[in-house]
Formats: sequence, C-alpha cells, structure tokens
Amino acid sequence: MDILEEGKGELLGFHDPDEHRAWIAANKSAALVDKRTTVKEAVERFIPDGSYVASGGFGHIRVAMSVIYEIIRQKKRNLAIAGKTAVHDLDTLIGAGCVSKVEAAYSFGHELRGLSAAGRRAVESGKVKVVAETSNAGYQWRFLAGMMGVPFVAARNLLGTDTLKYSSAKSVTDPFTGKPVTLIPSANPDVVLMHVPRCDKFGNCQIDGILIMDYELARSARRLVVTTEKIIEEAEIRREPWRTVIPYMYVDAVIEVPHGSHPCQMPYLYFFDEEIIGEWMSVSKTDEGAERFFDKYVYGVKDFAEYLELAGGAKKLEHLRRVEALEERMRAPWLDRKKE
Amino acid sequence: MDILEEGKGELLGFHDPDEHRAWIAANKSAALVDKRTTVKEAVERFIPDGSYVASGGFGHIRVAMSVIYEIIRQKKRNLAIAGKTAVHDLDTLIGAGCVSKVEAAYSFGHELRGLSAAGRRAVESGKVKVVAETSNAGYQWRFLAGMMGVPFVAARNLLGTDTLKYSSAKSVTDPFTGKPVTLIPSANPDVVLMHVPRCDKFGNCQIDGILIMDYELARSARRLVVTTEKIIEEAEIRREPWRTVIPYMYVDAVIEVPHGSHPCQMPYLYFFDEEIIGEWMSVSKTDEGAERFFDKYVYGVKDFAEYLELAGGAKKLEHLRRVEALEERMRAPWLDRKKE
Amino acid sequence: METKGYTENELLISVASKLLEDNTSALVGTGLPMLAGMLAQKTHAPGLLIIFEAGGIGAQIPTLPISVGDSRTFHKAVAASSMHDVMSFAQAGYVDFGFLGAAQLDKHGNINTTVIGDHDHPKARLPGSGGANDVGSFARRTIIIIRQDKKRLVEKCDFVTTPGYLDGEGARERAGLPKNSGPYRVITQLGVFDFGGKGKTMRLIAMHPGVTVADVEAATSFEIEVAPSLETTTPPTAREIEILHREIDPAGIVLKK
Amino acid sequence: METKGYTENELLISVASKLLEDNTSALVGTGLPMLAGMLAQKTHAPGLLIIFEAGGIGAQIPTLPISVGDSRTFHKAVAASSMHDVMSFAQAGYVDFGFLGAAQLDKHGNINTTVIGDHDHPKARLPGSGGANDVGSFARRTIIIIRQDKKRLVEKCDFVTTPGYLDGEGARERAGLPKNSGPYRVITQLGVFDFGGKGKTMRLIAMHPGVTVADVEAATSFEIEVAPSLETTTPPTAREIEILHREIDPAGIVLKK
Repeated sequence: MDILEEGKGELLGFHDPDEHRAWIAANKSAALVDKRTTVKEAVERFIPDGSYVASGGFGHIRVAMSVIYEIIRQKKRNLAIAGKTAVHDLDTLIGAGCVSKVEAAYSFGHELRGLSAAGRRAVESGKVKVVAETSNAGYQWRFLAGMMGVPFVAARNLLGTDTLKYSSAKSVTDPFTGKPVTLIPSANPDVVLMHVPRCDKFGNCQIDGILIMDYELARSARRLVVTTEKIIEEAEIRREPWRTVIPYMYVDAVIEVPHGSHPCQMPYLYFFDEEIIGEWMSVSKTDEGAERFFDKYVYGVKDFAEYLELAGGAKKLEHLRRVEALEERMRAPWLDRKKE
Repeated sequence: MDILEEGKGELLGFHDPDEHRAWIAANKSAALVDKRTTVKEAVERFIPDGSYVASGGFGHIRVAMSVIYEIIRQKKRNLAIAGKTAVHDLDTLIGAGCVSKVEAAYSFGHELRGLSAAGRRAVESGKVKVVAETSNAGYQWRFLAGMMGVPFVAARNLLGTDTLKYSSAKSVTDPFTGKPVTLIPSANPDVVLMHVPRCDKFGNCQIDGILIMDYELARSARRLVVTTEKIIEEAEIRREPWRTVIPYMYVDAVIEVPHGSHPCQMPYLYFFDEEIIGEWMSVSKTDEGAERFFDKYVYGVKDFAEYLELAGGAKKLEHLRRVEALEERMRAPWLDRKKE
Repeated sequence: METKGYTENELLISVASKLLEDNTSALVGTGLPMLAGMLAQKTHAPGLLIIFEAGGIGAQIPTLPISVGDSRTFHKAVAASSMHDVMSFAQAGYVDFGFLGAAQLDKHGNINTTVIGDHDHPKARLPGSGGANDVGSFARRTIIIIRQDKKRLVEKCDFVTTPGYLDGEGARERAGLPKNSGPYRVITQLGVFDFGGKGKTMRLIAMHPGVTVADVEAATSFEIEVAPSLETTTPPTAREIEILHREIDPAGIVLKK
Repeated sequence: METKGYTENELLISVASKLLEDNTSALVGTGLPMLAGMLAQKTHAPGLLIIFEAGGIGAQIPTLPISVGDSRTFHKAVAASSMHDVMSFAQAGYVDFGFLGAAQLDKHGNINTTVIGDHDHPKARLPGSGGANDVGSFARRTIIIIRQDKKRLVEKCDFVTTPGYLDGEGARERAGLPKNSGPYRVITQLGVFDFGGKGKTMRLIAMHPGVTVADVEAATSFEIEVAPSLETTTPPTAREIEILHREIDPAGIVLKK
C-alpha cells in the first residue's frame, strides 16, 4: 500500500485516535446533567482564541448565528474555521477579524446571491490563509473518520486534482484492488456549533429535515455547543428515541435561543432573512462597512433578542415564518436589483 | 503503508468498486415504479442458488422470516450467509440444507436461549464451512464500505487476534500515525432481506426503533427484498421525509406480509414467539426433527398466513402483541424448564 | 438575445434539460442546473430523480430553492437524508447525471473554481470545490454549463479543482477515479461540446441558432475540434419558457438577469 | 450455595455491579452483565449509562431483555440508533466499561468464543465474536465474567477471538489496539482477578467468602499470581437480592438456573 501522493495542506483538527481517546476520557462524561447555560458563557468557556471551529448546518441553513455573533462580540482571534459550505458564519467571522485560517470546501461565497466580499478580500490580502483545500464530501468524511475514532476514511474523490495536492489527504494503492484510493484524514474539531429545532436540557437533540453533515460532525466534536429553538422535556425525547439525532453525551452546552439561526434559514420554521444577508453583502464590500454592520448588529446590542428587534422584530419574524411556510413571497434586495 | 497481516478468510461479497458501479448501472434504476410482488416471486427472481445473502435486523429481531421460509420451500442450495448476528434465519436455513458457507460474526447461537443445534452440527460435520470470521462491528463496517462504494473502511478492532487471521481483513501501517490499523473490506451482498413496519409500494421504508446495521446494509445490497407489515401511501412517506430510512432506489421488491418477522420480534408490534423458537431449538437437535419442523411449518403450508395459523393464529398473535406492549408476561418453554 | 424570443439563460436551461433522460438520477446544484432538472421533469422526463448533495432526495420542489440545502430541496421528498448518504450514493455509482459550473475550463474538461492566480497569493479567491470535485469524480455523466470566452476556456486552469479527463485518455482510471465517469457535455452560450476530440478533448457537436464556428473559436483559448456533422440546437419553445416563468421560477431568482 | 442465602449468579452480578462507577458508560450484553448494570443503576450508580451494541442508548429498561437488540434495550431510551453509531462511540473512546463472557480465557485475558479444536475441523463450534472482539478492543476497561475451571482457564486458547493483553506488556499497543484499553477484572464463582500479574497476567485480588487460594489454583490451568493483600468480596445483600428478583428479573430469565 504505497503512498502515491501526499497533499501539502495543513492537517487541521487531526488527532492521533489514541490522543483523542485520552482527551475524551479526561474531558467528556456520560453523566446526564443539566447543561443549560448562556451563549456568553459557552463562548467564554469553550472557544478560546486559536480554536478550530466547525459550524453545523450548511450555507445559510441551520446555523448557530447567536454563537457566531457572540464570538465576534468577544473578539475571539486566530480561529481556524472549517469552510464546509461555510457562508454567513465564516464571512462575518472573517469580516470581524476573528479568523486566521480556513480549510476550504465551499467558502467565500453566498451561493446564488454572489461572492463574499469580506472573505475574498481577507484571503487576497493575505490576512486569512487557506491552509487546506477539500471538497464537501471530503469534509463530510473527515468528520465520519473523526466520529469513528479512526485515522482516515477511504474515498474515490480528490484524485488527480490540485484539490488533492493542496488537501491534507493522501492517495495510496489500495491493497484489495491494486488501484489508487484517497485516504481522507479524520477531523475532531475543538468546537462545533449547532442550532437545532429542539432538545432537552441534557442535550438530546432532534432535527427536522436533512441532516447535512451534522450526524457525523456532532460526534467528531471535542466540544459541542448547541443552541435550540426550544428546550423540551426529557420525556418527549424518550417517547420517540429514534428521533434523537444527537444524544446528550456529545453535548457540552445547551442554550435556548429562539430564531437562533437568523438571518439563516431554519427548515419548517423560518426563511432566510435576505434583507439582512443582503445588507451584509452590500456593506461588507469595505472594512468600514463591515465594522458599521457589527457596530449596529453585534457590539451595539446586548444580546440576540435585541439584535432580532433591530432586524425587524416580531413583524419580520412573522414574515419569515410565512415565507418558509410558502404563504408569502420572499423579499430580497439582490432580487429587487435584478428587476431594475 | 506496509501490509502487516492478511486474513486468510474468503472475501465473500467483495467487489472491486468499479465492477460494482458497472453492475449498478446495468441493473438498478431511479424509476419510481410499483415494486409490489409476492414472496414466492421475489425468491424465484432474486435469490438464485449460490447467492451471498444477508438478513436485516439482528438476532431474532426484525427478520424477514417469510422470505427465509420461502427460500427453504424453494429448496435453494449453496447459499453463502452473512452470519451478522444471524440466529433463527441462519439456523433454519442451515437445518434445511440451503447453506454451504457462512462468514461468522455471531452465528450458531440463540443468545440467552442457548446454542444452535442445527448450525453447530452442520459446521462440526463439515457440511457447512465457516469461510471467514469477523466481529459485529467488522460486519457493520463491511456494509458501510459497501454502501460508500469504497474498497475498505479503517478500524481498530480485530488486531492481534485469530479473528483477524481468519477474517478477510488486512492490517497495514497507517500513514498518518505510523500505527497498525485494520482495513475492513467492503461487502455488497447479492441479496439483502429486510422486514420493516411500513413502506410505500415503491419501497420507501420507515423503521421504528434501532436500525442495527440496516441503514448501511440496505445501501450495500445489490438486490434488496423488503417485506413490510403494511404498505402505506406515498403521501405519508413524503410528509415526514426524514423518517425514510431506506429510499426506494435501493429496493427491488416490496411485499406486504403482516407479522412477517414471526417468530422473531417486531419492535412496538409483537414479541418473540418463544414457543415456536423453543420448538425449533428442541426438535432441531436431530436432522429428522428439523425435517419434521419444516414438513409442518414450511412444506406443509401454502404460505406465511397459513403458517401463522399453525403457530397459534389470531389468539397467539394477540398474545405476542400484548407481551410486546408489556401488558402480558411472555411464555417460553426454555424458561418453564428452568422452573423445574 | 431578447429579439430571438428567448434569453441566454432560457436557452442554456432548455438545452441542458434535453440531455436529462427519463427515469435517471441527477445530482444538481441550485441555479441553472436546478431549472434544467425541473424543466425536464415537467416536459420529457417526469421520472427524473433530482438529488441534492445536502440530503434532499426526490423532492416535490414547490418553488426554486436558493441554496443546495434550503428546505425547498427536501419539500415532500421521498427522503430527507444527509450528505454522507448522498455522496455515498454517488460514489457507489447510483448517480447518472451531475452538473458543474466553472470559472475556468480546459479542453479535457478539468475545472477551476478555487483560485485565479497562485493558490497561496491569489489574484482572485473563489469559493473552492464545494461538492464539485465529488460530482465530477462520481457521477456517470457530468454536464458542464459555462459562459464561454477566452478567459474561461483556457489552455490550462490555474488550479484543477475538479477532474475532467485530466491529461487525456485513460488518465482518470490511472488516477484511481471511478470507471465510466467524467464530463459528458459542455453547454455554453454558443453551443454544445462532447469529449469526442482527440485524447478526450472538447469537440463542438452543436451550435445555437445564428452562431458560427468562428464565433466559437474566437471565444476559446485552445484549438477546438469540430464534429463532422454539426447540429443546430433547438431553441426553447414558448411552452418551455412559459413553464420556466410560470411554474419554476416566477420570482425570477435565476431567470432575471 | 443456596445455604449461603444467595446463588452463584447473584454473587457474580453483585460483585460485577460494584465495579461499575456512577456517571460512566457501560456497553453490555444480555445476561449477567445486563443484570449487573441494572443493579448498579438501582444502587450506587444511578447515573450509569447503559448502551447496547445494536443501538439502544440509555433505555429505561422495563423488564430484562432477552436479546441485545430486543425492544426492551431501547425502551424510553435517550436514543435508538445503530450499531455503526454505538461501535463508533466505543472506538472513539467514549465507553468506560465493557463486559465479556468466555468459553476459554488465558492468563493475559485473551478470550475464545469461536471454536474448540481446530478452526476448520472444530470439535465444537461456538457463536464467534459477536460484538466481543469490538468491546475487548475498544472499551477502556473490560470486565470478564466466567465460570472458572481448568478447561476454561487455559494456558492457551484454541482460538483468540477477542484480545486481552495478547502476549503481555505493550502487546496491545504494538498490535495497534487503542491505548488505555483492555481487561480490567475477571470475576468467577471463586473470586476476582486483575491484570497486575507479571507481564499483564491475571492476579487474584479477592476471593468470595469461604473460598481458598487452593480452590482457585485447582480450577486454573496456568500458574496464578496472588496479590499481597487478598480481599474477601462482600456477598450480595438481602436488598440487592430483592431488587434483582422483584424489579430486574422477576421472570427468572437469568436468575433461575
């Protein structure tokens, strides 16, 4: 099983599985204890400067934005971010100067809406380094290996490309077929942030709709901070135990944050707030504009509830609920501009 | 990445992923078509002699027993069986002379109830060969690799044991840590049999309770035969799409067979029929006894419904429902004998 | 192009949709591929299975999603699953069609969506692979949609994000990529290409109405092979345009420019 | 043993239960380990998390399961998941205690549950590893329960199904097994052993009431080391026996002999 090629990307979040086991033994517990806290405390306690952070969800979907804003508020620095279809989370963190490294699967873009001004500016100026490239499946399987406690997962992507050359993966000759195969190294992020529709106070989480990478990502995490639309009773969890996507043993902090994914989408609950996303995309074209955005929406408010008020309050939230429920059409500045 | 050790077990169900892809391209379809058929036709069509067969569920839980009995009825021969905690299924198939090879994780036992007379006799006399050993996780991960379309999954079990020596796995030096790691080869069984509580006519399946290995096993299958307690409307599937454990694209045949797991358990619906299991364990101590069991319960009946009548009919089924719902205590000959 | 009765986007969508066969599966992104898939479902391929990388399988899409993981991508789906599930499905060989966009494309169908200039000191940073490398590695037939000009159809990509035929015949297999996979067609605003050119290179097989070979050559940095029998694509019908605007993207998320 | 006021099974269960610490996790099979876990929960370790390999996590077990995948193993559980999930949990280092039975056990804690005699021409075929190899590979501390005699405690297993300390100090790590894992205690009808003997071998650390070192030696095929301070185990209390019979196994599935 000869090594054919070794990517030169930095092995972000890789731990020898024995070292990870030792960390788990020393830091995680099977105790069923109340893990409720505040976003402020969770960020203070679990996200030191320099952490390797991964966000649950995907793009602008199911993102723990209250935690992202709190990281900005606490001026965390030198974070390494898993650019696993990281969009508004990564872009605002970069815009606020919290980030020094990114491993990019999909980063620096807002999907259909356009590219990220802040993210691209930071990378092009050298302020943020892309230390490794991978693909979405590449990231997915880094977390699968991390969850499984093995050093790598075999895959057939990345081969033959510069993505492999700049990744942290290796290609080897598979001893079963004699053909080249990629070995995707495990990742155990220092902190994973997730927003879920409901969980109990111990951290047993249910998620509606697609899981994206979150099943594996939650299990690969060292620290897992969960915000939730609603804290429900333990009995409700136990009534349908097959609905528990993340059991409590992985969870370190639970915080009830209604609309905690805003301005991102929460499936079945509320749509993207394209107005806020659009505002960010527009003002973040300059550092000064980004700073004004944070002055207004992060530094200028004491918590997430006050931010939601600024973003339009109950009326806006009702609108987003109705758009998600297909009862109203979305409003989007980038769409309005198209009309002109 | 030197090869440290190569198990001498037979590589049952292993296919070069390219060969498997070609098979999939030629034989599977994304068409949403009605796949309802009969157990008889499904066995005739999808289970030729010599097939490598794996059963869903676990032990005596959620097993497609109507298909197992039909395999016996049609006198299929030289099957290779995945002994992935195979219990009543494997034991009766061996007792009926259908099996020539087993890869054993857990085989030849009935858990707390005792050992399998038929299975052990066949192996000890050389009629059935155990061509490879593995563990439960070993089998689980063979199917994970099979689902993923990769030749192997890395793991840290089997190492240092005779189980590895007699397995189809290899151990190599992991290029990331320099430590030995096991490579568990993929499996794509020729046929997988599953019994589910409900699915639609296309094969979109829901399962209540633990999945055991069935998520990965269903996806690793070449042919997937599903029996179900109840066929439900497509609209019901689409209302909660996150409940679809197996989407239709993997499924080749759908058959509605109420109580189709009997005498095995169906979580939330009915308990083990310990009387039938006990009868089998007792009579299967001789080949003649096993033959009498099949004469009575398989060859002597025209279908599964008639078998259920023989096993006690509506009254028995109601008892099993009540035991499962914790409303009645179970009856078990092996437990009665303990009292004496 | 409005004078022709259809826009460039409508043309690209219509041409792409016709490549999708009934009762096959397509792993699509949002934007043009999504519209092509939905249009195919509403015309000649009602049995087309549309899959999204984030986990949506076989949705009854009510209104155009604006993200690959948006709740519209699993609205009344047959399954709302995960990326691990969908990517495994693709890797194991279940995906017939994949779609890719590109910032740069070379003659072998290799794609750059990562960076313009040097990787570590980029002139322009792009989003990266996303699911593109996976789609390009796993799907049996990949359709590339790109607005072509000399800066986009290049002799050599600054960075190969996603594999096409790499450096030619047999190169994918030598690299370990799955057999019987790779770029199938390239659709641009000028025409359609396959990879029947020498050593698995792009070959012009059809041009949109009114386009000349010289137009294509003028918008390509490498020498382009031309198929012996060059076809003209069928422009979108009024019915297709109506479906696109009335049923698929009434808000104009993609259709408006 | 009835004259002592408790049966052998009650003794084994009680002694095993005391090894389980509160707020830890235990991956258990049915039978004695299950009863030990449930007894621990109902006495000194209410926070013990019981996990089953087939996917049951943290059930409120209503009545003794008769199989590892039985619906009782996920009755009102915190999660009903899968073997992939539970085995990954164990492999990643989240499982504190594992339980194993054995047909043969050697002095290093290596276990045979596969075959007596030659593998390909067996004198007696046994079920095989099941989850045992996995538990023995992954759990931080494995507790082995076995009825000891000279045919069971052997110099060399006919087949090593599940790793103990293999051939001694450092052998697990050399083989690639996870660090800080392996056999923790052996509990037999005669006493309790740890692996503090020379080169990671079984060492007698406690005997049940009325047992002598000579009894232990007479029931072991290899030379056994004896700890300097040999303890006597505490027999099951009347309260424990009551809990076992009233609350845990009223049907006598395991408790009846």
